[in-house]
Amino acid sequence: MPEFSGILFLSTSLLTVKPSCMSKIGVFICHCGENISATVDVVKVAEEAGKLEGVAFSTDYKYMCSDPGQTLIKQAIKDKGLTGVVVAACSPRMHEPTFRKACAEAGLNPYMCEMSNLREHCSWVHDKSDATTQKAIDLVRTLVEKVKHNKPLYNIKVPVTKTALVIGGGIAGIQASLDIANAGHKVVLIEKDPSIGGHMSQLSETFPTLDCSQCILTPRMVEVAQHPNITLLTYAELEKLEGFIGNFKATIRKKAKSIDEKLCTGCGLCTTKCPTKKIPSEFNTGLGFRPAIYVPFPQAVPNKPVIDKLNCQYYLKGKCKVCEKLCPTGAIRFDQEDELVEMEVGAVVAATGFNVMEPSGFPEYGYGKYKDVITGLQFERLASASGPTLGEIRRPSDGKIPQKIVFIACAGSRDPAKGIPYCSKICCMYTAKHAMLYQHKVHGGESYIFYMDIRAGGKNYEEFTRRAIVEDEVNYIRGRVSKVYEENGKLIVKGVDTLLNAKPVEIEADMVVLASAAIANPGSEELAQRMHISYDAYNFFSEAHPKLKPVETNTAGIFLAGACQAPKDIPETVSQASGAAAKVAILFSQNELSREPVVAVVNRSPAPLYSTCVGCFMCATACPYQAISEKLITDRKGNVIKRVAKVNPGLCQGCGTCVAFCRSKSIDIDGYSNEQMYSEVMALLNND
Amino acid sequence: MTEFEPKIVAFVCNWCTYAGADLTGTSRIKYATNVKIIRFPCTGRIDFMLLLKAFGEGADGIIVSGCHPNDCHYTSGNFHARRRWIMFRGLLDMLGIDVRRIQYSWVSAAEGAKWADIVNTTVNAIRDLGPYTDYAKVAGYLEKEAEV
Amino acid sequence: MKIGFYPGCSLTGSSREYNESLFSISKAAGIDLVEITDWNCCGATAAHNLNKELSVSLPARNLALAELDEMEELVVPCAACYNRLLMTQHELNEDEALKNQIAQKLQMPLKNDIKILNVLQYLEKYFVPRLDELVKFPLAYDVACYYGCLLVRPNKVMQADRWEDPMTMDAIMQKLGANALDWPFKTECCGAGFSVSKTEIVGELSGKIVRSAVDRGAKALVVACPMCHSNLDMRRPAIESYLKRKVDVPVIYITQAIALAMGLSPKDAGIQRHFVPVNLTVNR
Amino acid sequence: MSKKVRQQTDVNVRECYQCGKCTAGCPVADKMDLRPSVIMRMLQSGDAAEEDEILRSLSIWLCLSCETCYSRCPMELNISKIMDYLRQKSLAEGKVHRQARNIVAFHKSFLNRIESNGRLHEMGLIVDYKLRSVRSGNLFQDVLLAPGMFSRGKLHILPEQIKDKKGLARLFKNQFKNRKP
Repeated sequence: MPEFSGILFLSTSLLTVKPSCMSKIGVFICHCGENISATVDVVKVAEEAGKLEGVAFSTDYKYMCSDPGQTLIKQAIKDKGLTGVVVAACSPRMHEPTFRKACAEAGLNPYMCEMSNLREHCSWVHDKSDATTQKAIDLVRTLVEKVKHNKPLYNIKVPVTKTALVIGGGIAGIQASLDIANAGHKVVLIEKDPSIGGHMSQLSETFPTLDCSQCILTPRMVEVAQHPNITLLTYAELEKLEGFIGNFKATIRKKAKSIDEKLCTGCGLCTTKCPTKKIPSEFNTGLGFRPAIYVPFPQAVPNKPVIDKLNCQYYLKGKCKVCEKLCPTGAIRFDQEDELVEMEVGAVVAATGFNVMEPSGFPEYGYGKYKDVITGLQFERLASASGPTLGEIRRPSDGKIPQKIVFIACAGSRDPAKGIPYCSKICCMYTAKHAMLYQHKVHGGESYIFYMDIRAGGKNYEEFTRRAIVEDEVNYIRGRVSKVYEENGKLIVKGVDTLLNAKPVEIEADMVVLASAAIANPGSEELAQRMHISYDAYNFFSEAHPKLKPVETNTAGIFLAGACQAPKDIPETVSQASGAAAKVAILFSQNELSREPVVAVVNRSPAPLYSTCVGCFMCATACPYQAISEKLITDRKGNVIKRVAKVNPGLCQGCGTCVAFCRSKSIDIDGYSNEQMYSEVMALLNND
Repeated sequence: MTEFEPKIVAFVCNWCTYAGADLTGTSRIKYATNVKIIRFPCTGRIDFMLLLKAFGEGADGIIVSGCHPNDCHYTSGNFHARRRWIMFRGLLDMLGIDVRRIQYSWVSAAEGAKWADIVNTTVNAIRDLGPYTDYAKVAGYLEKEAEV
Repeated sequence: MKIGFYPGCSLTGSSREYNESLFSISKAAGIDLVEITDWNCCGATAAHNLNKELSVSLPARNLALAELDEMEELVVPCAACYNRLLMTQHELNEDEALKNQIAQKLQMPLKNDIKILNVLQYLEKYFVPRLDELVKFPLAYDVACYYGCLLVRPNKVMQADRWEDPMTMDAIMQKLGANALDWPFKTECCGAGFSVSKTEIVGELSGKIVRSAVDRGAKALVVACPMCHSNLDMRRPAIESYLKRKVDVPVIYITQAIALAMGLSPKDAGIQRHFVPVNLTVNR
Repeated sequence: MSKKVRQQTDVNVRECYQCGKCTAGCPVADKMDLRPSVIMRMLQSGDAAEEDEILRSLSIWLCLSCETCYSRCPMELNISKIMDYLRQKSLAEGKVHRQARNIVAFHKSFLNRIESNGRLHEMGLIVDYKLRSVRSGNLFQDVLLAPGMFSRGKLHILPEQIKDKKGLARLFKNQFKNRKP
C-alpha cells in the first residue's frame, strides 16, 4: 500500500501555514458590465477585500480587461508598490494571460497575479443574494491567501520541431497540408484508408454551384502527392502521441498494404484476376463491388493497390497468390507486416472528418429491409459519373429509373429519441441538391422532400433551395414521414403536410432517400484520448473556445480542421483547415517557445541535508512524462553523498501527481505548491 | 430556525471539471452557493491530506472531480487519484469521517449541466447528513502529525 | 408445474377459444395455469379514457391478489389486459406515493414485483425450447402474424423484440412448419376500442390489414390478442363492406396454431367458435 | 394550458417542434377534425378558446390509444397520455362532442358493468350500451351479431360475479362525479 503510507507518513509545517505579513496585495473586482455586478455586490466585495491582512489596495471597475481597467492595475502596481495582484473577474481560462501580461508590463512578475472566478463560478450560477456576495468574498480571500505564497516564476524556453502531423486525408487534411507545406514547413499527412480524398471524393456535384466534386478535388490530391514538403502515408493511423507543443513524438502505425510501393507501378493488372470479387465497395457505399486487392477508386492517390487481409483468399485459406503471379514487377509482399514509425513533430492538425449514421435505428423507414430505401451518401454515388450507374439514377433493386422519388430530411438529425439531437447542418442543402440532380437527370420524374425546416444559411444557399422549388419543381412538403412500406412493388410513404392543417399524405414512390445524420467517426473517442484533447458528448473534438478559438484544442499545439469538430460543408471545412494551417505556421515562425513555468521541483537545502528527498522514486513511477531522473549529490572529491530525484523541466508538464505521491514532501510544483494550496483551503473555510 | 447551510469545498482539475464548471456558468445553469471551487492542475495533484485539512478547518463536505477515465489531460493523473481515493476511504473510516461526505466524480469540459447537478445533489446530501462536528478531532490529528 | 394466470373478461366470453386452446396446449405440455382468486376486470380502454385512477386501481387489485396467491409469474394472454397490468406495474413503480395510496385503497399489501408474461413471452419461455418434440403435424402454409398495438407499444415499457417489425410470433410459426410472411401491417392498429361503438372505423382499419395479408398470399392471420381477433374475425362483414369484396381468410390464435400442430383436436383448440370458418390443412 | 397538461401528464408540450410524425402515422388522422400535431400546437398556444375547441372536438374521442404517435415521436412525447387527459377533462366539463357520445356511452357502460359485477359481462355490456345510446340510433346494430356469438358459446346470459364486492366498491368510491344514469 505505497500510496496509503504516503498519506500517513507526513511531517511538515505545511499543515499550519502562516500567512506572510510582508505582502502588499492589490485586489481588483470587475463588474464585467453587469455580468458580475447584477448578482454580486461588487462594492462590498472590494470593501471586504480591502480589510484583509496584506491587502494594500482594493477597488472595483466596470471592465477590468479593458484598456483603462488594465491601466488601473498597472498604475496601482507602480503607485502602491504591489507585490501581488488578484483580479476577481471571469474565468482564468479566459483572461489570465491578459492580466498577467498587464502585471508584467508594470514590472511585476506575471506569476504574482492570480484570478478569482467571480463570473462563471459565482455571478452566473447564483441568483442575487447575500450568500452570492459572501461566496464572492470567500473566493477573493482564497486567492489573496494563495498570492501571498506565490513566488516569481520565469517562463521556460523550449525548441520547436518545424514539422506538422496532419491526421486525415479528406479535404480538410489536404487543404491544411498544402497550406502548411506552401508556407515552407514539412508536413506528414496520414490517412487510414488506402487513398486520400475522404468523403468529398465520393460526392457527385457540390452545392450551391453544382460543380463536380472530383473535378475540383483531384488536382489537390495530386498536388499533395507531389509536394516536396509533404510526406504522404496512406493506410496509416496514429498509434500514440506523446510530448507537448513544439515537441511531440508521434508513433504511426503503417498498416501492411502487402505491396512494395517502390516496385509497384500502379498498372492495376493484379486487381483484374482476383478471385474474390464481390466485396461491397466502401467507396461506392455498398452499391458496387471490389476485389480483395484493390484501388478504392480510379482517381485514388496514391494509385496503388492494397490487399484487404480480411477478405483475401491467401490470408484466409493459405493459398491463391494469383496477384503475385500476375504482377510484372514482383511487388506483392504477402509477408509484409504493420510497421510502427516514430517521428518528432511540432504541431498536429486533426482532420479526421465525420461519418454517416446508419438509419437502421429507424425501422419505420425500412432501411436495410427495402433495397430502394437508401442514404443520401448512397444517392451521391448513384448520381456520380464515377459511380456504379455511371451517374444515371437507377434504383438498387432492379436498376429501373425511379419515376417518383421521396427524400426524407432529418432522418436521424434533430431526433433525440432515435437519432441525434443536433442539426447535421449539411442535409438541407444536399437534399435540395439531390432532388435537383434527380430532376435534371430524370425528365418527367417527380420528386418530393419531406422536411421540417429548410436551413439554407450561407452564400447563395437560400437562392439554391428556392431554385429547386421554383425552377426544378421539387415538391417540398413540410412534415415528417411516419412509415415507409412496400406494397405491390411500390414504396408507400406515409407522411403529413403540416402546412395543410396536418393533412395525411401518402406517396407511392419508386425510391426513398434518407438524409441520414452526420456523426463523429467511429473511434474518434479513442483517438481524442490518444491525443489528450477533449471531445463533446457526441464524440466530436472540442475546440478551445466556441467563438474565439475555433481551430485550437485545449491542448496547445493540436489544432482542428473540418467535420471532426462538428458537421460542416466543404467551404467551411476548407476555411477551418486554412485557419489551422495558419495557426501551425504562426507556431513554426518561432525558433523557440516559452512555456508556463508550472513544473515540479525537488527541494534543495544546505549541507548536511542537501535535500529532504529520500530517493524512493515514487515520483518517477507516478510521472506520465518520464520527466524524473536520478541525481547524485557528490562532495568535492566526487564521492556520492546522496541519491535524489531530479525533474527535467523540459519534459515536466506540471500535472503534480508526483507531489501527491511524495512521502517526504520533497517535491513540489510551482504555481500550485503545497503552501499555496493549503493556504487556499484554510482561507476558503475561515470566513467567520 | 434557519436551515443548515453546509460548507463544501470542491477540489477540481483545471482541464475537465474546472472548464465544465465554467460551462455551467456560460450556460447560466443555477446551483447552490455552498460549493466553492479550488483549482488544481490535475486530480492527480490532490494530496488527500488537503482533504483532511479541509475537514479540520470546518468543511462539512468535499467534492473531488476531474476528467473521465482515459480523458486525463496528463494521461494518467486521474487514475492515480482514483487509486489513492480507494486507499483514502479506509483512512477516513479510521478517523471517523463518514465517507459520504466526500463526493468523488468525473465531469468533463462539456458537462456543464452535470456539474450543477453534482453540486446540488451533494449539497442536499450533506444537508441531510448534518454539520460535521468532529473537525477538532481531525485538526488535532493533523497537529500531532505536524509535530512528529 | 404451476404458473399464475389472469384470464381477463374476454377469455371467459367472446374469446373462449383463446382460453380453451391455451389450456389445451398447456395441459398437454404439463403446465397447470392457476387462476388468480377473485380477479376483476382490468378496466381496459374505458378506464384509461375516462378515469385515470380506475385505470390504475383496477389492474392493481389483480396484482395484489396475485401476490396474496403467492404467484411469482403471471401469464396474461389477453394483450389488452397484459398492457394494462404491465403499464400499471410500471406506473406504480415510478410513483411510490401513488403505489402506497392505491395499496391503502385496496387494503392489501402491494410489492408490485410479480413477473408479468404475455402469451408470446409465455410461449417463448415454456414452449419454444420444446416445440421440436411437441409438434407432430407441421403447418405447411403461408401465414401473416399480426401483433397489433398492445403487445408492442409503448415500446419503452413493453420491451418487444423489434417494435416496428416484431418477429417472436413469426419465429414460433416457422417452428410450427408454417411460412411466416414478411408484411408491413404487423403492428398497425385494427381499431380495437371501437369494436362496438364505431364499427365502420374498425371495418376500414382491419380491412387494410386483412387486405395486405391476403394480397401477399396468407392462408391465415395469426393473432395473440382477443381485440384483434374479434375485429378481424367477428367484424368481417364490416371489413368486407369496406373492401367491397368477400374475404374468407381465417384468423387464428397463436395458441390454436400450436394446438393444431401438436395434433390436438380442433374442438380442443376451439376452432368451431370462429365466425370465419377455419379450414386449415395440416400435414397428417 | 401547457402547464396544466404538464402537471397532469408529465408531458411538456413545448418540446413539440411540429414535425407532424404523429399525424402521419395516426390510423384515424384522416377522420379527425383536429389532428394530433394540430392539437399539440393548440396546446402550445395556451389560448382558452383553443382549449375549448380541443375539448369539444371529435378527435380526442377518435384516438384509439394505439400509441403509434408516442412510439415514433422524435421527442418521445406521450401524446396518448395527453389524449387520455383531454378526454377526462372534456367529460368533466360536459364538452363531449355529439358524435362521440356513443363512444363515451360505451366506455361508461363498460365501467358500469365492472362496477356492478367486477368483471365484464359482454351481454350486459351490449344491453347497457344499447340503452345508453338509443338516441344515436344504432340500437339494433349489434343485436344482429348477438345470436351468432351466443351459438358459438361466446355470450353468457348471466354475468360472472366477483366475491369481494366491497373491496371493489372502494375503488369506485369518489369517482365519476359527473356520471349520469
